[in-house]
Amino acid sequence: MTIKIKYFASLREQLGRAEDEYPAGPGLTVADLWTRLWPDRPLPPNTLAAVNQEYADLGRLLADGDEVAFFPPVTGG
Amino acid sequence: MTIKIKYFASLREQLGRAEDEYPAGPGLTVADLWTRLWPDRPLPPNTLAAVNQEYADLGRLLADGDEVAFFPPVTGG
Amino acid sequence: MRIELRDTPFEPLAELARYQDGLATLRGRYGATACFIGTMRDFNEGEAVCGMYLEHYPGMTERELEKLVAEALERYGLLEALVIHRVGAIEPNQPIVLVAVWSAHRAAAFDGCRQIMEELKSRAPFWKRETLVETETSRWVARNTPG
Amino acid sequence: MRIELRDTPFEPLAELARYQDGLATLRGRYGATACFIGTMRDFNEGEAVCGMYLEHYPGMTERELEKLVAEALERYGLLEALVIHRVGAIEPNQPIVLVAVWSAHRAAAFDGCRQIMEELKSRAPFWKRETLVETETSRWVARNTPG
Repeated sequence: MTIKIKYFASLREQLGRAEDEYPAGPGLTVADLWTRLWPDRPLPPNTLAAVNQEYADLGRLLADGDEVAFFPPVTGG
Repeated sequence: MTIKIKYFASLREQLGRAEDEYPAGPGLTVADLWTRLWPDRPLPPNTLAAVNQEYADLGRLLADGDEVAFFPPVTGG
Repeated sequence: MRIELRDTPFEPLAELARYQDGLATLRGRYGATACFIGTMRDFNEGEAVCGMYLEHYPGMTERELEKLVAEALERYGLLEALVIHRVGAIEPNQPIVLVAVWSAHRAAAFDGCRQIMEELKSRAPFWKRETLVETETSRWVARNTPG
Repeated sequence: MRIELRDTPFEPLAELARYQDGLATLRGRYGATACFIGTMRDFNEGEAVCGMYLEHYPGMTERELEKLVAEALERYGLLEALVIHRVGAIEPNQPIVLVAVWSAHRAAAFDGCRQIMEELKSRAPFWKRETLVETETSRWVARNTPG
């Protein structure tokens, strides 16, 4: 009954961790999830979020078992 | 003391010849040259002309030794 | 279409030739092949660079690439597409990405190849960390420049 | 830069690999390679085609290609360019033209490669005569479509 969280690249290094878990609950959005996990750290500007490996808005409601990712702007290619 | 003329592709086939020669003379333009060579045949629309292997206007004045070419729109690539 | 991530160096032109050899049913149907190869340079933003590490998001990276390639195939009516992208440690002059598309006519091939690269640059979850020659330190590349 | 006309079939990807291997002084300087390969299809304007003959204007064709490639190199600040174009008898699925360019960044490579193809199509003196399957007759291709 949890949500799995992943961090990538510079954000992962700033946070000092690559993964987290958090209990799922009703009405929890992506933005809420960040605030619960990092109450003293506003989400860095330009941070992107994905839910279940697809880009998602910060207002997206989360469900049990979701995989949420936070990461900086992409720089591939 | 002559001008050398070349024809290419469908124009060459329509005229039934690949090359001509014509005496150089003062004030002779590319358009004049065509009319002297083919008095009964107006220059087909869209025909392109080159002088010394560079594209040229029909009003271009010709000089002794010039190589003139007439050809249809190009279709390479 | 084929999308591949590689964690070791690859030869884009050999890959392209091999993939095209397999397109037997398309023989005579495609008149245009457009391809793009991105190669690691030994400088970036005015500084000498001696190495790079490409991080990605296993699972999402492949899905996002598949989506963006499918969009280009659909939009431009392309016949086929191949994308290969490196992950892991990369050295200067090594290929980073290959995009190749096949179509009947050239406009679709040019447009489709470019759209795939632009979408890949802006959407596919890859992150470059480059090592500078002078300081022997590494830095994350902040963002891709628009094409 | 290199411009070549060939009167026998050629392998674009092998040519490209060979040419790039020779660009030793550019190693690490180019981040982008864009290429285009035009291949003979087995249909055109709705009709099955079984062969083609490509006529050209020896001398002027090379000069015009050199001019239009030099213009693209200058305009987009390209590092290198390679153009190979067939002349003579061509069969379906054989390559007609290869254009490849190298540059530091991708926008210049895409733009430069495309400009070379568009200028080649509109200016370089080549003429295609194609043989139709049904009637076994041949016809001159009237004009190139805009890209």
